[in-house]
Amino acid sequence: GVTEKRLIAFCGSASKPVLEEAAERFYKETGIRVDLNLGGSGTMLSQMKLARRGDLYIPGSPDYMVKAIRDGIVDRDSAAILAYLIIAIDVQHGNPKHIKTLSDLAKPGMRVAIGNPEAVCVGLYAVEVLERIGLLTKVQKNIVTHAPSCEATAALVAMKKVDAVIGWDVFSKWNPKKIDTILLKSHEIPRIAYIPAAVSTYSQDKKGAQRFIDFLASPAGQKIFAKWGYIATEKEARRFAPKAEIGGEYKLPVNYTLSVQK
Amino acid sequence: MDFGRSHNWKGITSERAFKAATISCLVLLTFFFVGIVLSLVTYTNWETMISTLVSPEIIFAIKLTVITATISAALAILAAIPAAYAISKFNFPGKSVVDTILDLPIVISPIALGAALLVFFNTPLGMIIEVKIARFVFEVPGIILAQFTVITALAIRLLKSTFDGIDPRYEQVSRTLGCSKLKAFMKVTLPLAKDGLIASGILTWARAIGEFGATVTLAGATKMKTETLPVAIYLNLAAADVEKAVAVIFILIALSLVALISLRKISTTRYHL
Amino acid sequence: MDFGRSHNWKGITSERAFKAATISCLVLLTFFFVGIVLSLVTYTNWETMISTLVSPEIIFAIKLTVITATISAALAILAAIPAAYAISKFNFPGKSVVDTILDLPIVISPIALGAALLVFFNTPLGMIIEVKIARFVFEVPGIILAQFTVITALAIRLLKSTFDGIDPRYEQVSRTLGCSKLKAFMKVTLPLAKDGLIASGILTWARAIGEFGATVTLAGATKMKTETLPVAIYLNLAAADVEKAVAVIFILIALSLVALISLRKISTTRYHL
Amino acid sequence: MIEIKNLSVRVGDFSLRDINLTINDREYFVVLGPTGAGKTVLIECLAGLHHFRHGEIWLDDADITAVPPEQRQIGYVPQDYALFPFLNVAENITFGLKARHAPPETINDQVTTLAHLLHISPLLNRNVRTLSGGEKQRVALARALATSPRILLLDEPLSSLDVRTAKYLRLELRRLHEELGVTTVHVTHDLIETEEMADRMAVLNTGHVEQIGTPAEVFFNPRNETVADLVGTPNILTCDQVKPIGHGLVEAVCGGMSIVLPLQDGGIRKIALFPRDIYISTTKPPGPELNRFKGVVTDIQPFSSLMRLKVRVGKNQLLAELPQDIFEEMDIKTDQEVFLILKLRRLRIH
Amino acid sequence: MIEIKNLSVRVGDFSLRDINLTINDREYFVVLGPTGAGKTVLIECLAGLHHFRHGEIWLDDADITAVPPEQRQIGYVPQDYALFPFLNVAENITFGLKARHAPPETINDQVTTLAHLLHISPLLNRNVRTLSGGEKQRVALARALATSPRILLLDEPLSSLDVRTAKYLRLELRRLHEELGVTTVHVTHDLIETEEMADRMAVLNTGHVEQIGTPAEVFFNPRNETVADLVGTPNILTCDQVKPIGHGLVEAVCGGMSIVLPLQDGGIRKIALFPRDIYISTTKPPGPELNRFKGVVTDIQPFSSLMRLKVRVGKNQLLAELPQDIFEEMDIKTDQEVFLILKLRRLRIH
Ligand SMILES: Nc1ncnc2c1ncn2[C@@H]1O[C@H](COP(=O)(O)OP(=O)(O)OP(=O)(O)O)[C@@H](O)[C@H]1O
Ligand SMILES: Nc1ncnc2c1ncn2[C@@H]1O[C@H](COP(=O)(O)OP(=O)(O)OP(=O)(O)O)[C@@H](O)[C@H]1O
Ligand SMILES: [Mg+2]
Ligand SMILES: [Mg+2]
Repeated sequence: GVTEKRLIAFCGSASKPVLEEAAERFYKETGIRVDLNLGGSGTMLSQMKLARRGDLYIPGSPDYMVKAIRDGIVDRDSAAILAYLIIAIDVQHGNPKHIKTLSDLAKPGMRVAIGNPEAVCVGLYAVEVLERIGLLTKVQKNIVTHAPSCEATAALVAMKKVDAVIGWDVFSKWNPKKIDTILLKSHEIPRIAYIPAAVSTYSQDKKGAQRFIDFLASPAGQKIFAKWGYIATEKEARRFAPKAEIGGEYKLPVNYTLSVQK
Repeated sequence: MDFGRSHNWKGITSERAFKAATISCLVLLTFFFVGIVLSLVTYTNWETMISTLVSPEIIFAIKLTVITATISAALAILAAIPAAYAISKFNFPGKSVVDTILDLPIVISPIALGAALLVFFNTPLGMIIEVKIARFVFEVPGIILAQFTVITALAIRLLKSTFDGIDPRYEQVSRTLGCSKLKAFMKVTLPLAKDGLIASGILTWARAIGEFGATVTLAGATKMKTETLPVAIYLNLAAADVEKAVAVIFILIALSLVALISLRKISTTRYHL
Repeated sequence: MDFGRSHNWKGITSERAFKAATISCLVLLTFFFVGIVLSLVTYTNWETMISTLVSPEIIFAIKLTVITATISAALAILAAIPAAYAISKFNFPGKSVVDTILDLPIVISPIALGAALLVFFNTPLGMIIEVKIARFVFEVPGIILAQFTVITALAIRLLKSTFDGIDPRYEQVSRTLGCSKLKAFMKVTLPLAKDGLIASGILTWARAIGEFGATVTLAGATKMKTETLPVAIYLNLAAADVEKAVAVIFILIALSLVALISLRKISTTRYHL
Repeated sequence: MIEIKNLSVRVGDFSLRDINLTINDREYFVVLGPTGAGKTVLIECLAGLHHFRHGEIWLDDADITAVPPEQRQIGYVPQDYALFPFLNVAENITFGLKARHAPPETINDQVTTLAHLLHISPLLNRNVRTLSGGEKQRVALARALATSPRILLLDEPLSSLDVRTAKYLRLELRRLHEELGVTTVHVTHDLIETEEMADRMAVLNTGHVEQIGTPAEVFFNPRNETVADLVGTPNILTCDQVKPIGHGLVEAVCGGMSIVLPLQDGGIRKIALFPRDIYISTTKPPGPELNRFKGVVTDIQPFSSLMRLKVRVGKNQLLAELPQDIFEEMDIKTDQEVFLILKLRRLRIH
Repeated sequence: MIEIKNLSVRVGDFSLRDINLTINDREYFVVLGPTGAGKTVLIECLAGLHHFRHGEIWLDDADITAVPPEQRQIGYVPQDYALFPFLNVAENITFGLKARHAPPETINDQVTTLAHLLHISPLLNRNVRTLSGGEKQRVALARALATSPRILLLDEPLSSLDVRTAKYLRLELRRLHEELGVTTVHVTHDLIETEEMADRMAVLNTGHVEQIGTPAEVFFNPRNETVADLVGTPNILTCDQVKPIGHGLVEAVCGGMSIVLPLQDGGIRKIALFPRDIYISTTKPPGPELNRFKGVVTDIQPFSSLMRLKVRVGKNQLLAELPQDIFEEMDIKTDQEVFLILKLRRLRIH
């Protein structure tokens, strides 16, 4: 109807099923319709910047939220954490290459991919993990491509283009028939990522937008995240990596070359 | 030419070889296209296929795609007709500049075009248009505008060559018979151009059906709102749901095939009347 | 026609109005394209522009784009010449099927084509090709293959209409003068088709320059490896770096303009020799 | 009455310069000119299809210079007829009436009348692509006449027809002109057409009107070299003696040449003989001796793509023309003896 | 010697059926047929440009049926000449020699010789687009002759030329044939061309050879109705009496008609008069009385797009033809009196 309230949310496409279910539930409860505009997290931010509109920003990882806050595109105070993401190795279903640890990725002939560390946060996390345990140069020899987004990183394993990617634990939940996740040892994980949400400064209906974030962060919202395999609470996340930082920044090593295996 | 119909064909080997070579090249290319499309079958799952086909999301996407592509192709042809006529028949200062600019939308990737459109609606003019006329950004009209932007240059190129082939004499005669320039154009040039108009229309429409980059940038990718078939493919690929993406690709192909074949049939039948 | 050159032109209003209307339509469309591109200037920052232009990444991307587009356009034209010739001059069973299939790559969005290519290299045949011939997935040859897949159908369409316009009589005469079918094609048909070949080449090349969807899907978006200019635009947008994306768009436009204008110049000069 | 005053017009590199013409009511006016003279441009100016720098066109007492073609009340038959291929014959004829929103009865009447007048009634439902040249010509004429124009403009209406059809259509065009009395401007490059059809004529060359007058005036008294060349620089022979030899033939003796030609009403005083209708041979041609003469070449001059020979026969100096290549092949020198054959039916008698 | 044996070929809806022809060495052989008879198809078969179901073509003692065109040693001049527009005149002529990798000296010699022979030396550097029709014809001929073919195939070589040029080129083609002695197959729809040029001829109609022989045999003894129609169903008049009337003319009296015609060597016994060369008029035509007669229409029959009238003049029944539309316009009935004009130069004498 004409009088119906509508919000536009710019979301990383990885959270598509969760957010769709949540938006549906939210509509039933409040009568506010949330249109989910889906795509790569960075692309979504660009789109908001270019269009100067949108009510909510829900990227797939924290780094773009940092950028969005810095550029004043979202309201810093409205930012909330919706779910946690743990860095892991994702392999093809059944783990045909028998990958157990990060050092397996350095074996000759292994085909590995990571997200583009300059554009995709899962790529940045991957570099950090490798650098931390001193495998960066060795594994780098096996990196055949940089994926342009978080989802593309997962798709590479799903389409059997590579043997393994360093990605999120949740990849195997997105596509359980194609992807298996191998968890890292807790000391190998320097940092826990999360899915944040915030209200856009361009929003015409900040109150409505805030209500959606509140709903997502509420137990009802958390239940939906949990249902789709996400780690919804910090407590649960801590089980995987008790000492890791939550969020925060990591700078690419200066001598890190972006070139990949020829 | 009437080669190869008879059973006791008296062949001339080198000629046969040449014909075979060129046709092989054609068939090879066809197989190449068919092959890469068919290799998608490895990811096909009949259950997914059927469930996808009947899902309200995809039914909505099919409708949205057909409707927007038809509108934008119609608009593009309507805009391209006078523009192509002007570039084909009139001389004016700056014509070669205009001609080169019209190649640009082919060079610039659709995604960049979409970004430019997005920015345009931030300019004062763009804002006035959004407020006074219609909202484009992240709305259905945006899909049409995005498709229109991408396909119009193609339509102009195709129609220009149609108009180039029409003898101005016919228009002149109709003028002496009492038609104004506009009437002459409507009653003589357009009927003469009918064949080319139909062909350009088909190709332009096909291109609009497949448009993705500009659409997704300007109109966004919102389920049940601005999700066309190409956008659905992208979203499913982005969600790493390869089976569903492949299912949508096949739906898009099937839809286009049916439409292309029937458009060709209708237009040839009509033409022979 | 020779309108509007003289200073004391004796005008006929309705005609003038019609001419003005069509040219306005053309100019309006041109302004529309120029306008949306220029609205990007609001996001332009001269410093970013210059630093982008001299960054090794972009210099690499320019080189890669030009080289791959030139190779793939050349390959596409080479493949399209015999294919278009076969479809224009020979009859064979299944011709109309082939004809319709050749419209498909225009309909299917490049991103889906890229996905199909990616899947193809998972099939046994695709794996053999990757091992024995060359690696395409995530490699530079993949860019060329992706561009080739997208532009070949267009090249065939364009060349078909060129060959349609060539009288077979010339070839027949050259046969009687001692040319084999192949030689007749090379020494007679190709020179006759020169004009159309050049025009098709330019459009095909322009389309290859701007190709994004299939390229990024098949060859990936690896900096300094498979990053063409359209991919660079996308990556910068994906990294939320709008200013740099806009700078790359302008670089792409400038590059294409220079190339298009000089190609046109060269080809017309040559033609008049 | 049509008056063209000081008309000048440029198209591309070509220009019509300073045209002044008056065409009277109900006149059949022919403009004669070689290929590229600007005949089509001139007729297009009359039709209002060109815009020009200088000059005016008046129809009776109105300046129609700036009147668009659709308001000029003209009927135009272009060189290639340009029948609308997407319409059938009847629809072609009614096109102009429909464009002017004539009532259906008028349209039907007009089609019936014109189809009858031009003998195309059986063709009315035919696709124009299937018509022969002569039929196309009639349909184009019917289409032009349907709107009852005040002026009929014919651009080389007979040039693409075979000789036989052209001959009949010449007669028919004249008959139609007599019946309908429409002022007609007809352009052509054909001398015989001009002579047979024109009430008055103008000679157009490289964009300029060289002479205006009746065909007899122009053919026998070309005003300058150019016109003379265009109407074929006729050799004018004055006849000393004419005697009938029976069978409808006469023998005319002109300066020592004895020429046999069909008997004409009104007697024979002069004979005009076009250089291109004199065949030259270096060897004695086989066949009958009719109108053949021996002569001596006195002068040879190139003239555009032709060679012009002056040949003395008896007391006459005859000018003959040969294509350059044929001339070279024959290897003719001055003072050489040659044989001349006069083409009988091209003798023009005054 | 060329032998065509039982040749049958289909192109589209059209087929050549069961063609048997023998063309002797050094012969100038003309195939006469109306538009659409299959003349071009036949010549294309000889050139090897068609593949056919049945039949063989032999050249001397070799079966060349399956030999591709480039190995047949033929020179082919197509109907529209098809000069390569991207090459100049000299390059067009040398095209075949270069394709066969002839040594440069041979190429130069050949060009010089041919250019001289065909009088095109001044054209060698010209763009072929700028040539006139006659010049194009010569260049196409030179191109075909450059490779010293054993057979020359000419497809209506003169039909697109103006009357005057065509006349000269007829002579020139015969001369060339005499000089070079190349076996020549020439197809045409023109009766006069056939009569003037052919050593022997064949009549082709709707894909079938109707008659083979010398022109005199075919014209005066058409084997069947069809051939008679094609060669114009001549009215053959037997002359009772022939008397010279001076000035190279004779008067022939045939069945009561007195016809004046040029004197022929060898006397006159029969006159062939083509129906289309008899003009009919319902009113007494103006002009001299030469070869004009009064007659009575005895029969009227439609014949394709023509009307055929039988007219009794004296003791003769003459067949005359009129285009349908002209016939309708004249409104002729049987038993009506009409006037006939015989076209002088089309009288064929035996
Ligand atoms: N639209 C045009 N643009 C440029 N030049 C033109 C145009 N129309 C005609 N001309 C040139 O003007 C000259 C006169 O042309 P026009 O058609 O009037 O000749 P014409 O006397 O009708 O000859 P023809 O007997 O061949 O029809 C020619 O040299 C022609 O090339
Ligand atoms: N390639 C073709 N495909 C279909 N039909 C053809 C083809 N070539 C010729 N024909 C048909 O064959 C018939 C004979 O054609 P052909 O060209 O031999 O006639 P022609 O005797 O040379 O006539 P013209 O005097 O007009 O040149 C025509 O009806 C023509 O339409
Ligand atoms: Mg003209
Ligand atoms: Mg023919």
